[in-house]
Amino acid sequence: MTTASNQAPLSKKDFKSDQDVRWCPGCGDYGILNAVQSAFAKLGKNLHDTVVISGIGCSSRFPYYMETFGFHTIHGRAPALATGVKVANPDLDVWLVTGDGDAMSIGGNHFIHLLRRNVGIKVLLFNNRIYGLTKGQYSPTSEQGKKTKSTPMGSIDHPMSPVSLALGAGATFIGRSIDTFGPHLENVIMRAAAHEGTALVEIYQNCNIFNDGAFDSFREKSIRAERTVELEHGKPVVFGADSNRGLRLNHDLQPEIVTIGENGITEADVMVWDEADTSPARAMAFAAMSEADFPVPLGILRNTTRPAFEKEVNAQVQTAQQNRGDQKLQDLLNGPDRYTI
Amino acid sequence: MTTASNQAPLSKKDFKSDQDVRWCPGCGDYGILNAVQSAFAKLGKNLHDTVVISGIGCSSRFPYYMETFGFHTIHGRAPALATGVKVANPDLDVWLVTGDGDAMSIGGNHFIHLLRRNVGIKVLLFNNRIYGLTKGQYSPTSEQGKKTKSTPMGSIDHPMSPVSLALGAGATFIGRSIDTFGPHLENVIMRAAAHEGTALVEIYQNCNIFNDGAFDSFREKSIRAERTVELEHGKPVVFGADSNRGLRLNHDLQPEIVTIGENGITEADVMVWDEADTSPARAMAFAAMSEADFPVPLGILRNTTRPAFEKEVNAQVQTAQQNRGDQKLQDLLNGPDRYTI
Amino acid sequence: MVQDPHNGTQATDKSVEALDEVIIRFAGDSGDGMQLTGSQFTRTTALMGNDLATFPDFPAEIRAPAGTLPGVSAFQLRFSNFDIHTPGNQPHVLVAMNPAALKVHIDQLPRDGLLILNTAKFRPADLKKAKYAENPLEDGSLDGYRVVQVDLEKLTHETLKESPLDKRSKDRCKNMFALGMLYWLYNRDVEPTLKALDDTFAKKNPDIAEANKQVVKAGYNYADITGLFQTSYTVSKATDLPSGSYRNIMGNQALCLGLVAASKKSNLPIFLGSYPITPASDILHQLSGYKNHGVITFQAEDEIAAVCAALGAAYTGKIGVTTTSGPGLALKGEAIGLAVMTELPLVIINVQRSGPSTGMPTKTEQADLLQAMCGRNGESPVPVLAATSPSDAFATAFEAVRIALEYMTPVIVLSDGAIANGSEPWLIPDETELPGISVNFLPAATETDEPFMPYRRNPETLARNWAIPGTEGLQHRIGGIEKADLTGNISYDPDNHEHMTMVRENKVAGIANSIPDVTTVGPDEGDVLILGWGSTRGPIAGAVRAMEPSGKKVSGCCLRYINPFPNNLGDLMKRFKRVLIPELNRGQLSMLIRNKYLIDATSYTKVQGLPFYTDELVKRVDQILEELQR
Amino acid sequence: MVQDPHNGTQATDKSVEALDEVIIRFAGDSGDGMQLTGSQFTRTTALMGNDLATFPDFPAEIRAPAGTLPGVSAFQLRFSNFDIHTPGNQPHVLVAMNPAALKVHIDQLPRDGLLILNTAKFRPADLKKAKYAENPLEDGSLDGYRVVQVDLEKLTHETLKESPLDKRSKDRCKNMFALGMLYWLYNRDVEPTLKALDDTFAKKNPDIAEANKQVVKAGYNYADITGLFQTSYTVSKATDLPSGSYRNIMGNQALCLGLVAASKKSNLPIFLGSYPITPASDILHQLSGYKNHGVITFQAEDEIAAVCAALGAAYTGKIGVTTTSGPGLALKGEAIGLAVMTELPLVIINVQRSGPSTGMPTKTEQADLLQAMCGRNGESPVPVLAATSPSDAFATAFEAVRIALEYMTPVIVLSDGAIANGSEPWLIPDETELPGISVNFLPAATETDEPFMPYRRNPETLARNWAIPGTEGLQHRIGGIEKADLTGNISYDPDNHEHMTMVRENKVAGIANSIPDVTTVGPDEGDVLILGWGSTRGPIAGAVRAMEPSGKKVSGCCLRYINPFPNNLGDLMKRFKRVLIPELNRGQLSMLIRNKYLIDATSYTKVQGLPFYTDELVKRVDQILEELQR
Ligand SMILES: Cc1ncc(C[n+]2csc(CCOP(=O)(O)OP(=O)(O)O)c2C)c(N)n1
Ligand SMILES: Cc1ncc(C[n+]2csc(CCOP(=O)(O)OP(=O)(O)O)c2C)c(N)n1
Ligand code: SF4
Ligand code: SF4
Ligand SMILES: [Mg+2]
Ligand SMILES: [Mg+2]
Repeated sequence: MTTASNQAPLSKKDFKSDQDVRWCPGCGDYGILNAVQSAFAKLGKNLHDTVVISGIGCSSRFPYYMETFGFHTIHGRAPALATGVKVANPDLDVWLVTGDGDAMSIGGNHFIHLLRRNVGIKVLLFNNRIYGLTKGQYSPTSEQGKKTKSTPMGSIDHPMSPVSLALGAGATFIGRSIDTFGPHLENVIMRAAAHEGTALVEIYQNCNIFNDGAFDSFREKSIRAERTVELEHGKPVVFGADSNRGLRLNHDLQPEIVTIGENGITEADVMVWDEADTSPARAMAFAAMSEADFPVPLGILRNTTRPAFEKEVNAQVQTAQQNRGDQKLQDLLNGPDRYTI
Repeated sequence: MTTASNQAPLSKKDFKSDQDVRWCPGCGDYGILNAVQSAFAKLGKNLHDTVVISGIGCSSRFPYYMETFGFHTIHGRAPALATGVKVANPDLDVWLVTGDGDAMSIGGNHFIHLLRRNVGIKVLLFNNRIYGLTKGQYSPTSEQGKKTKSTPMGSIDHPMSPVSLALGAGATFIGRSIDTFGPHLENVIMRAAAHEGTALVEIYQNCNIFNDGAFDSFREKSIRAERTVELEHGKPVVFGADSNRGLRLNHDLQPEIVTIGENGITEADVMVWDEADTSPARAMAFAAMSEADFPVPLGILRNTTRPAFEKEVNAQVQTAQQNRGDQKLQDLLNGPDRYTI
Repeated sequence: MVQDPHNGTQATDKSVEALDEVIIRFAGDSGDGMQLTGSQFTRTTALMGNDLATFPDFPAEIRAPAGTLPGVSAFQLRFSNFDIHTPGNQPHVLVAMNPAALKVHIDQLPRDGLLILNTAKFRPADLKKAKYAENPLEDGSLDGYRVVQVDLEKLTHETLKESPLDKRSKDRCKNMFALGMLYWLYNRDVEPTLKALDDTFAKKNPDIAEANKQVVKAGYNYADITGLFQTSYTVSKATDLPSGSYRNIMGNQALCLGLVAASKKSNLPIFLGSYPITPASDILHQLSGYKNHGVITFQAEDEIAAVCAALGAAYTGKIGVTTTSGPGLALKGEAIGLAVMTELPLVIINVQRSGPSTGMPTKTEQADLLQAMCGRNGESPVPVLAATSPSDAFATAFEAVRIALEYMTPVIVLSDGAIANGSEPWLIPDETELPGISVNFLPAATETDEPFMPYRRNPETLARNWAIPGTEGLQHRIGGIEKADLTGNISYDPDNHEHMTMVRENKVAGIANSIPDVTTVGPDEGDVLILGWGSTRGPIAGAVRAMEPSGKKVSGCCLRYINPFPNNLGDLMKRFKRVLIPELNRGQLSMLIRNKYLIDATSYTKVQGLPFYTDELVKRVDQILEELQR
Repeated sequence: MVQDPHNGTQATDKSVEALDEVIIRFAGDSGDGMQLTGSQFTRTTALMGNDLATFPDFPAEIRAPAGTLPGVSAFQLRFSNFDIHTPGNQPHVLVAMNPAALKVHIDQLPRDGLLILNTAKFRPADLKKAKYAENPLEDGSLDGYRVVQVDLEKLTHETLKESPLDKRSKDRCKNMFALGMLYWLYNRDVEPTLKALDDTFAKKNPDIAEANKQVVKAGYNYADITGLFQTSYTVSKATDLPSGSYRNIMGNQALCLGLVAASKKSNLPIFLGSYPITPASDILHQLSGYKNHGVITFQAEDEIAAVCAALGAAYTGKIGVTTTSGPGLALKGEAIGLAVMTELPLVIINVQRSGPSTGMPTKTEQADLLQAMCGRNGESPVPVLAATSPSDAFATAFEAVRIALEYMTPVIVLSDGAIANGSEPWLIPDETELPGISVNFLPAATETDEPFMPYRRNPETLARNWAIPGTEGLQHRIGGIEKADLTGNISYDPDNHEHMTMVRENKVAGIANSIPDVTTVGPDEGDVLILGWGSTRGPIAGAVRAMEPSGKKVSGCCLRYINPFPNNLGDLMKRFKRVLIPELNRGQLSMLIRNKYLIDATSYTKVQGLPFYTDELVKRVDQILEELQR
């Protein structure tokens, strides 16, 4: 389905369309485009079975730059339209590109329903914590107190965490990466591609025009090791240049930072990450950690299995066709109560 | 604000409007109406400062039966309209009545944004796990495999848990009760009334026409003690006729049922409920428990503090008025660049 | 042709009279099973070869409190031995199961009408619930009606003495007693109902099947033995209907069959995205039972998701359909605009109900025509079709799919509450005679092909290429921003925008060349043309037929195609001195006609949540004829 | 009056000529600061007492890649010593900061026009980005234009030799050099700009303020010293404008001031519920800065939440306002219907942009009129007003609030992209002369009052009672289901539904009695009446004025009130042989006029994302005049 049959595998360049890329110079979107094209080439995808669907926003310009099928839809509705695409033709490889406004604000309802249904769609959420295309209003993911054009005295709304919301909605796969973390991002995208149901990838993306530096407190190379923590399945949750600091939950399920080698703490005291937890509680505890006080969790936050929606829908149709597929149109039209005049 | 000044406190009957109640005989909605009227009387509310706002559905007929101000809005949009009411006049006591379809389906986006903003509105979500008013299609809270008019071969969608979703959206108060649990329900409603931000109360409600018996597996008196568990702040989470069974989370944060007195388990091994947890993880673990394998948690699942949205909004206006409130309309019209011809 | 019934031709058997037509109204509590009773009588009557039309009228409440006025549910059936067009206005027979039903409906029974009352429900408490101060059975207010009083409850219970059912379940059978009585009165065949009861209940609950069957028969026998009615009546087969195979069909059913037929004829599966809403939900229900015909139904989280999912499915090469009612259509406007811009086929079915806002959801109206035409931002032309009767909904749905696929455009189909739940006999088409719908997906592009252009068009229809994902070499990007001609790339070029605006407009206008000319009931010239659309067809045809004998020069015409109008409509209207446009709104078709043809059409509107009655139209036409004579 | 500029009356000083009007177009990269340059020139020019009109034209991209064609941003300013109506069509001067700007705009500069080019940006790489095969500076394609070549970058850097700024920041000042040159060329005062630069930057970054100021002055001096232009020009104060206090104002600004003024005059605070969308977002921005005037702004999660929150606020007795553009209006339809049914005041502002669907978001259009009229389910009448120019937006917003409050109804205000971002001088009203808006909340009910009826009406306006929550004794329930007359209880009664439908319709129709008669530019009878609405006012007035000297019997008239129409409109149109309706759509007002007045109005449409030009209208009128003579 995603590999062309008798053709040489495509290169990253083959995934570039002939359209000029029109994001602002320096925009984080470029890095994501690059990572996606690279990942698609590595995954051996072909062009014509791949569909990239987006809403409206700077990020949602994405499909124009991909030499695949593409649908730039309307604001917030891409998850619904993509659901139609995937259910109608499960053989297509459907990717959805959306922004924090597109997905969390106007599209919030479609977003949560996509996740709970577990439609086999891969969602790349470009979270720049701002409305880019409409020139810089705060978004549902903007930090409280943010001064923007529409909030001269600071925003009041408590920010929404896409990961927490997705957990609440029953997401089966959640990954997180950063626009400038090329190989990391590529890897998370490839993990998402391998997931059977809905795979959400939150990507922190710098909007250098309206929200420059939003992620500087943990994105910069020099502090990355201290300020982010990579969640690896089956491995202890450690971070820091020397990997000697770890995270665990205390009795009240509050996260705690511990230093291995101090106060008798060993690696065994650190929580071992299990992306396949039945309960979303652990991921929730991590998603809800304060960004200021804890390292930012990256990698795969959740990866569990539930049948993909489109498969079950089509299976019902197949069953019905096996059982009653021989009904002729004429019989259907006639119905049970035909009479003649 | 909610107590009439120089009047005798109102009785439950005073909260009944002159309109005939038109739910089906036997509908769970009657019990909820009764509990609300009783709670309102006990809380010493007055009629004219109270506004009951609803969407569309059987449940949303509620305002007509209350002798308060009432607004029966459109499907799914009541949270948005109520936000306008409360922000425009924070002195009003605003209650929102909604159904599982109204709040979780068409109104999902407004629902989550209400919760994250923490607007001082009390939400009564009548969850009958069905679309009542449109005569019996499955709803987002219906169990998977449900056969309804629109799903003759069983529903495919994974159900949404209002409590999990609310936790993901950042809810500050979540309670849960059952239509027939009069005093319990009344108490949860009174607790919600006391909360400063958005208070969500999920009420399991039997629709005896289209989903009769949906909650029989834990609602009936004879099994209630075994099949439900009351979460009480600061107390161990125990249940059963003899209160000798308890819940705790194992190392993987999976809930476990333990029996006090067996295998050396004492009350100290049982989890102590803390409704005021900073992290939503514990509540999430409980919300996600399988209904079949665990007792159903009732009572107050979460109760934390964040400033109410409407207060902060109005505080900004007041600050601005204090600082620049003396600007005359004429000055505003003139602007900085006036000239004369 | 129309005659006072119960005064019909004397039949040979002393106790049997032959009638040309009968109108029966069953009215009772929501819980009394009036809709079921009505549909059983209807089905039996259809099988006996009468023409018929039905009008169900039920409350918004699922089960309003028993015995109250808002809880009354009614079902009207008109059947005849000739071609009829409407379920009629005043009934000849009113069956009232309780005082509330009597109170709500008695005004419409003519004084010599037959009134069958269930005396079991005229206790003081019942009267109070129905807000009767006095007992109407006793205060003389029913004088003049031919009242037949029956204690249906007692008789039902007596019949079911031996049945193992509990009291409540037995009670529920009483509607079958009334049905049995009416079967005797109109010499209907009891067998089909007995069979239907078996089919419905025998498996799940044989006791209930048995009880109901006993009670129908008991009702029949009771009427026979007691001589409660002096005479029984017959209505013979309709003779002026075209001969062929028929079935009785409701509008929502016919829509579903039309969609499935178009699916088979185009060899494309249906994908329905829908969100439940009265009175459209039954389309979702019915189509979700057609999975064996390849139909996928998706109950979405809201109307916007429903239309977007359908559009997504259309993008992949399926027949995308979405169904709703007025408030839902209001929500879908933005997404329909996206379908216009991306030029993808899509069928939007709007079963209209009374508005504005939530309005009166269970009542009919035609006030969404302008919303269908104009309810989107920008210049966003969409073809609009309207089903003109329950059975016509089949062809309308079929045509909508054809137009959507042939012209690569969203199409809006308007139906309404009266069509959706009303029924009439339908001359079942022969599958092989249905036209084929040809669909050409663009084939995979090879290296040597000329460059692929997603917005290249069929020069005749102006339909653009349909290049579905999964086809090698056809990768392209579409979206809601204005498209450059041919390439479909984003374009802000002023001339291109004007050009594409005109292409979209002309494409829709050009559909006029693929639809039939409109025809008239009556001659195609004269004094007054009654011009309607959608469900006004019945009353218009009825009015024209009613006026025919008097020699008045009145014709009727009812549009199934509203955008574009049939090519001959302008000329047709000019051949009449006056055009009268009756609509269940405040003049919406009238606005379109006056604007386009600059004809001083007279608008005649009714906004009561009810269909027009034939006699209302006759009266209005008479006024106009008088004016014309002055 | 309109004259060829740069050929104007010779002034006394040999090197200074006086002109009546000038049109300048600044064009450059999105990053070149053209909008800022244009607005500075505009502000200065306003302060110097000219009449003026502006037309900004920027790309959808925030910062399209530098130097590309889609990245070109432009700002046109027309200023004059007489009353003008439009920003004009062809400029007299084009400033092109790079080859892309040249390529996009050169077609519109007349051959003898002045072309100022930044030669620093004509390197091969720049030419390639602009898709020039040859260098236009060298291939003779600019022959005939009066080309002035300046290396703005070099000159700017020279000026800023001493500045501590980095190269990139210095580069950014080059637009100020061009501005300075034009200030010299048109004898503009540099001071206001120097002050503005201080106000904007001095606190945050004094180096930037200083650099910009130096560069403006350097540009001015450069033009002065080098004798680059043979002549400089003056345009004296506009003399035919009414005297008074003025400010230059953009449409979005004026809307905001109109709302706040109405708030003060009605003593009710504004509650704005909005979701950002181009080109309406600036209203949200501006109103969020008016908290000191009691304005609450709520940035909602989507358009539906925005309108619902505003309606909720209206319910509590505030002025509920929601602002959006076309796609957003499509989403609000259902909720506006709820406002119609509940009869609550609400102001919905729709700043139109090119459609359908996403369309061309930064381009103007007038294609949402029918959406405003009909984009809801059921019969859902709403008053519709349209701002006719940037400054008229003030009065239009004020009137919308007045009508909403006095008639208890939602009101739709249409503006468009050209009005929103365009600007013109505004005769600032005297606060005390603005009419008061009286609002009467129903007072608390005492035991002895007659029973409170939420749907009792003011017999004159038909406005229902406004009984706000918190008022003792006025508890009642409202909602979207049809209301019983007076009580407002739920009602399914057929006659009540018809009655209420008519009341809602008549209430809106009755607003005609509270609005002024429409007036004409030119005599109120003649051969051709150019009838427009909204932003076509400028071009219409311009066309009429342009044709006046020739003695053609052409008048113009532009509607601010569209639903209902002014009472005198029908009569007015009858006094002309032909009515021409120019619209930036495919004939939407035309449809309303033809339907209502059955007049064979001629529709003239333009759908290019651009306003009408005066000469287009003149040409079309001439054709009609010719037809009339035949
Ligand atoms: C129905 C509708 N409402 C509003 C808009 C205006 N709009 C376009 S993009 C956008 C938000 C963009 O924010 P986000 O999704 O975070 O994307 P970004 O530009 O930041 O990548 C808005 C409000 C629109 N196009 N359509
Ligand atoms: C815009 C719109 N879409 C659909 C409907 C139809 N509708 C009315 S209520 C309802 C769902 C009711 O379910 P729920 O919210 O669970 O309420 P319940 O009747 O079960 O109390 C639907 C789909 C509507 N009234 N408006
Ligand atoms: S505005 Fe921000 S998000 Fe949008 S393209 Fe520019 S830098 Fe990127
Ligand atoms: S349908 Fe169900 S939810 Fe609705 S009133 Fe009846 S019993 Fe209650
Ligand atoms: Mg963003
Ligand atoms: Mg429900």
